[in-house]
Amino acid sequence: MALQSLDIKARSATTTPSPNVRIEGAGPVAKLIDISKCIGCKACQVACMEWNDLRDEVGTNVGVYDNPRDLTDQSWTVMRFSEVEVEQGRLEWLIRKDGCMHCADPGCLKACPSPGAIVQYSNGIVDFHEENCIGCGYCITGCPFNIPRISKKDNKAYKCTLCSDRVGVGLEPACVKTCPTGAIVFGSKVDMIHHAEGRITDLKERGYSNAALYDPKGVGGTHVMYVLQHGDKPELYANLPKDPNISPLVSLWKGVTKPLMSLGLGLAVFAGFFHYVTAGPKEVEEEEKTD
Amino acid sequence: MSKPIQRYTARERSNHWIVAIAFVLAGLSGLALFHPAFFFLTNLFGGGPWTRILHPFIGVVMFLFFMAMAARFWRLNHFTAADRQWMARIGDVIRNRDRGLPEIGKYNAGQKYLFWTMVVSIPLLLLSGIVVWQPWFAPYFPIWLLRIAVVVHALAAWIMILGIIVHVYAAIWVKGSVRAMTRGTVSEAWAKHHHRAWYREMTGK
Amino acid sequence: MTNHWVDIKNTDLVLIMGGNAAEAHPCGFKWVTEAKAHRKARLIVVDPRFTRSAAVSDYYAPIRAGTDIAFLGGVINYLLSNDKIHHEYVKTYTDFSFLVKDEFAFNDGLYSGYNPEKRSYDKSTWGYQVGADGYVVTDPTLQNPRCVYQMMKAHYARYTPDVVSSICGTPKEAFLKVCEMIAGTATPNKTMTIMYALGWTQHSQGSQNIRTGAMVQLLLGNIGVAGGGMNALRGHSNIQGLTDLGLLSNLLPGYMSLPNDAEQDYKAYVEKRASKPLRPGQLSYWQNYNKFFVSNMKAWWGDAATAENNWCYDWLPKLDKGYDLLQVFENMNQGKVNGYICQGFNPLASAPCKVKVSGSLAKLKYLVIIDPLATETSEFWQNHGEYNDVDPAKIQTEVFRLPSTCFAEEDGSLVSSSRVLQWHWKAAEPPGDAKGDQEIMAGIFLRLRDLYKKGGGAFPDPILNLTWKHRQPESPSPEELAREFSGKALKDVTDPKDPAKVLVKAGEQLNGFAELRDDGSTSCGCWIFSGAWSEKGNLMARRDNSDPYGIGQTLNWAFAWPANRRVLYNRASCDPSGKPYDPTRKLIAWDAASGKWGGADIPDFKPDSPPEDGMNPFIMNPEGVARFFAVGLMAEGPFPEHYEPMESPLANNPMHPKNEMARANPAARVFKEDWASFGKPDQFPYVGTTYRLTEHFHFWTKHARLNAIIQPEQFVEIGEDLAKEKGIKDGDHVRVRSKRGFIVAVAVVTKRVRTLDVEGRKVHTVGMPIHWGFMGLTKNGYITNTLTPFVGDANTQTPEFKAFLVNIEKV
Amino acid sequence: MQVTRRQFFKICAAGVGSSSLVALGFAPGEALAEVRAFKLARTTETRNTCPYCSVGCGLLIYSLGDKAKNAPGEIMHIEGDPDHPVNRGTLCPKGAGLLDFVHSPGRLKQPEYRAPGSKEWTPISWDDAFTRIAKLMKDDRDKNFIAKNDKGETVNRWVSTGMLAASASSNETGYLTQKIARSLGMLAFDNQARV
Repeated sequence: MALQSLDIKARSATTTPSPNVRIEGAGPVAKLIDISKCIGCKACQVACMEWNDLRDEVGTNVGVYDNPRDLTDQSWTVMRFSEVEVEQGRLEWLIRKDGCMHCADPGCLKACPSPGAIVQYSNGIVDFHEENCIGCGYCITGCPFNIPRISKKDNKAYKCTLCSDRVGVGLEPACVKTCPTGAIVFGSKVDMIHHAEGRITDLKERGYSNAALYDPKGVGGTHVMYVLQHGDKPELYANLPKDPNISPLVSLWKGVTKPLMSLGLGLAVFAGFFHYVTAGPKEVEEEEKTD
Repeated sequence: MSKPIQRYTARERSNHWIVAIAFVLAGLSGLALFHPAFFFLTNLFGGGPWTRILHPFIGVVMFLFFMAMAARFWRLNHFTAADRQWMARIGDVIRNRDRGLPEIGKYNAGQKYLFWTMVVSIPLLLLSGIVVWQPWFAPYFPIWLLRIAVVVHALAAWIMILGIIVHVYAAIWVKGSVRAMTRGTVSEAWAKHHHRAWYREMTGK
Repeated sequence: MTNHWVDIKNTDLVLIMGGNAAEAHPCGFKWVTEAKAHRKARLIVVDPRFTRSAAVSDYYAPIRAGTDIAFLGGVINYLLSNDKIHHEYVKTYTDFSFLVKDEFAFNDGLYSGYNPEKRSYDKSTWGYQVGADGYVVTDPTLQNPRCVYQMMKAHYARYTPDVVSSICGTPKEAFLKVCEMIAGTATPNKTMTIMYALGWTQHSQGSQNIRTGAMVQLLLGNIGVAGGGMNALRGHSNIQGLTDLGLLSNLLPGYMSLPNDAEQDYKAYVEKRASKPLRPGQLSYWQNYNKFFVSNMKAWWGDAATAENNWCYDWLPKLDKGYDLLQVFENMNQGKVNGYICQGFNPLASAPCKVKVSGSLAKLKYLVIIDPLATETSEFWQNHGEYNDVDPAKIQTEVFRLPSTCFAEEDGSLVSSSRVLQWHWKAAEPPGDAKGDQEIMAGIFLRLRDLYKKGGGAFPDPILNLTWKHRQPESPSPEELAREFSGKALKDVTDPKDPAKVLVKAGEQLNGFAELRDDGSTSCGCWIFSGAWSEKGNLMARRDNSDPYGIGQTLNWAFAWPANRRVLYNRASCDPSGKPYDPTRKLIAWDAASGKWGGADIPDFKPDSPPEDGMNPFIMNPEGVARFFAVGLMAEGPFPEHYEPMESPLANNPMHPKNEMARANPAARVFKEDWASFGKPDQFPYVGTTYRLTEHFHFWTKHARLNAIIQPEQFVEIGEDLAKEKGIKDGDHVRVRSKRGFIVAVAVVTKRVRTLDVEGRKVHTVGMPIHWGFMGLTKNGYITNTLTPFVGDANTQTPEFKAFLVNIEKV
Repeated sequence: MQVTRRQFFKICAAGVGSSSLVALGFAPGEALAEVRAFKLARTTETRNTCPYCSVGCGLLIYSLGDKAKNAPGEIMHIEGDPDHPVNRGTLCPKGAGLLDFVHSPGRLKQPEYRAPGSKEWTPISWDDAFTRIAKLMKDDRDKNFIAKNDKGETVNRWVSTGMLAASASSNETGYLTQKIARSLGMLAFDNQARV
């Protein structure tokens, strides 16, 4: 596995290509989260905080198992618990590990105005570089999964790095390593898709006829994928979006408008200039005469 | 040499320039965050985070002073029949063929359009700006609203900047205009030529 | 565990009942997911709550807390009446054919010999018929109505699916579905593993819960095979080791037991424990008891232990009764206990009925706490507001709080649930002035010894003569202690078959308990650990994880007791001729060529006993076979019977509605004053049950910020029906009350706790995690054991934390 | 302010020039893309066993430094031991959070004493604590030791002081504790297995 490859594929707010000549080794990596194996133990949450030297607040219980209640600058991953009865009388406790999906077409990167604050490595990891982050929160508007959080401590955006520091030296992310049941696995994306296929076959044999891989095409596929027992209803899993994509508004804003509007402003200046040199200034003759 | 005519009081000029300075700063800092090509402008403000911090405050200053200015000039910017005739001949105006233009008051139709453009876009900028203002207000709004706000903010800013480019150019183009906002006066000839109705009003001639 | 964690991957069916492995043992539970992924194994969870284990199960069946015997009795009935049993196995390897004494009887919930005043049985009728030859009489045709098979069949015939469903509240079709899945493993090529924990032990009939499970496994031939077994998932990192070392009131190391008052004669003491075989040709390994005992005494008292003084037999304290935790707190409450030492134990939080425990501690003259953490017990005298509302001025107990090291700051070995002794290494110095436990124990002991040396006192001999050959006497090293319990030769140990052949030279470490002698020539502090530190070195520190047979038997990883054996009773995985029942999961087999048993595991058997000799697999039993009929070994009867929990929502036992004595466990010990502390369903209509959460470990991890973050505040779980009835919503604060006190916590309203139909009425359950208290980084909470009853299992006195009565109201 | 034709031309030229230059990519200060430094690089790795449940997971404890005399190691990270046959590198939420158990503010750091009726702890030296505890134990044992019961049978027991042993202490500690407790004749002696 070319896990170590941290060559850059794309950088936020950078108009020229990033150094791109190296081949991608064994290809991009992926983390596969098999929800059918997840017991919601939160080991991944703890390992994530421990490895990344984060400590969220000791909160309160509001009547659910979800703690911390939501992603924060200190909690880059949280478990989301859903009690559902897909079939009448058959309770299922679906527990989804939420966190950055590391989209192949990352909306955060697209929205970010600060050069190099968000970087996509050629292995697929989308990483925030807080030293370049200006705290504008545009990444939040860009993300189809509602992941980035602005810290109240330093007004910078934080999210899962897929443990780029570990992956960079050839280790798996902390959450992957710790996962007691093997619900989280990590490897090349090709291998992970293959692994998922095996899991889906097993789930189908156990009666989950709609078991499927969640690797949404709307964001170009993701480098964090799920195996869902109910692949036809991702929304059962604490509102996992069925067909996520970068909001058309963000695409509009960070797409055509950006160059067009800039061009428009430039043209306006040019128009003025050429008007001046062709039509000349508007001078008042009477006044000139009287001068 | 004829006596200059007072066009703007010291207060009005100060008000205008505060808005203008705020506009330049907000515009530059806004552009810096709008397109990577302009990101270098953040250096004018002490770097990216400072640009992000200052921009909304500058915007609020601009909004407040613009509102004062708008209140001041509100009545003067109602459109009249003369404005419509003037607009019909805008091509001649651009080509400096000013003969036979209708007599117009303190502001011509172009200036009025600019005024109303600002009246619409500046509050829009404020409202959309508040929605995306990190870290104070943005966390309280849903993400779909943030997404609308950033687009509205960008569009409103664009329209406003375009308007201001025209405004600045017009000031440069129409000789004798700039002093109205620097020293407060214009020449009699200037007033007579460009704003004859106003000229009559001011001089009684 | 009879088997071990990794072995679970070899199973076809996992039954989690009386436990919640995914929640409490996530990393061990991984082997369930492996079995599911690679063997297409199925997972059944039977539990009052839809647990985290249930979340990944293939089938979940709800059950009312405290009715496991009814459920499992129904399974036994299903297996017997549908003939879904492993015929050869039960016929050969169990007491199926043994005849039971004619006097033995069972009448309306009570076995013969019951004494209602003493709440105990005279067990003399609970035995097999013994012939003139001294062996048990059997009927291989299984036709005799007094044979165990017939008696068991008759006993459990009463547990019909309708009866089970009515008592347990399990829907009948769910119960039958579970039976059907379990029955599928009766064939030799299929196996089931049972994983249980405190959900079975913490009942007034806890031991019998486990026995019933074991009986199901025996019927299916699932004991001794890879992927099978009865797997107790022990709760603490070295609770297994401390039990193995006999740190229980009545035990000596290696499951030897202390004598009682009547056992004044050493020889009689040994003979009673060194049982002769009850069937011809059987090994009855406990016949070696005296070797283990003498070696133990030599380890403790060295040269002072001689044949003449019966190896210091009289130096051992004798029991006039049990001194289990509950009995000791009862004594303390009566003012009979003056001093108490809590070494890494937090009884204020862990023991039932906090008000009684707290009041008892206040009657002590001195309390010594040895702990790495500031426990609730250490501050039982301190006022912590509503959570511990006491007046310190009125508590005259002297309290010492001594800081000890934690795992990371010491060397040593721990025994996992797999019975594997694993060595660990020190990574850092302890904080501040904290000292290791060994140094602390030595510090106290050496001063005591000095006081006795200088001033004399009550019976100083065992103290003054206790072996203490440590290079640094004030700080005995783990290496020295490990070598001591593993054992060494004091004189040359020779081969009994060839006295000229020296097996181990004097002074050398022993290779295992086979080398122990009863003549004082060997010393061994814990016979089952023997060989852990041999002349080859510290086997507990071995780190070769190779798995040559691919079934997870990593024999060179650390050291498992006994004798590095990984699956107990593994001889039972082979048929009588010595061939594995399932060659794809071969543990051992008879190799006629070499005349030895061998394979992927160390044989749990006489290694050179050929199959034709007819020695049976259960070598620790004098019968050589496994017992369905427990003879006199269980307090409440040879066959488990359903009794209601001491506090039950039902007025009577549906199995014996007319017999008040058979309502709850008739042999469960209840202290006189405590009868008044039990609640009745009219005031406390709901079933309360306590449990652990995966985010926390008992009362420790609330001191760890990371764990406080992921589960910060005390809560209780109730079903949607009860919530509706009481007007309680998610996040509301509720007061849960039992006859013994109340707690206040946040309500979690969930579909996972459901209302059950029991005996024609609705029964609601209130689930209560235990992890909170008034120390640590989580939000302060009430000690959940405020609510629990002061009654234990009739055999082990493990408190009944899993089923009691409560009421609930919105605060 | 009067801008002359020449001045205006200059301004426009500069504006057009600079904006076109940046548009082509001459943005100042090329952004770096470095990941966080791998924090275990020169730490010391020690093998250990999780102290919580009895799955007995293998741990790797990482402490700062190389064990040089002048720099005592400080534990800064704990993760699962991938060689361990049972946990294979995994850890549950409790094991994964062990670092905060080791460094918990609830860790006791010095011996403390609470006098009868007192509302507070006072520090005590180890020696004083041991001496005082030994004295209390001996006094109680000498007073309440039962050598013979009412029937005159030798029983040699001491039941007025009890002990609860740790369930997470090592076998070595457990063995030593068992030995000491029985040598004193203690019977009121249990461990966590009872509950």
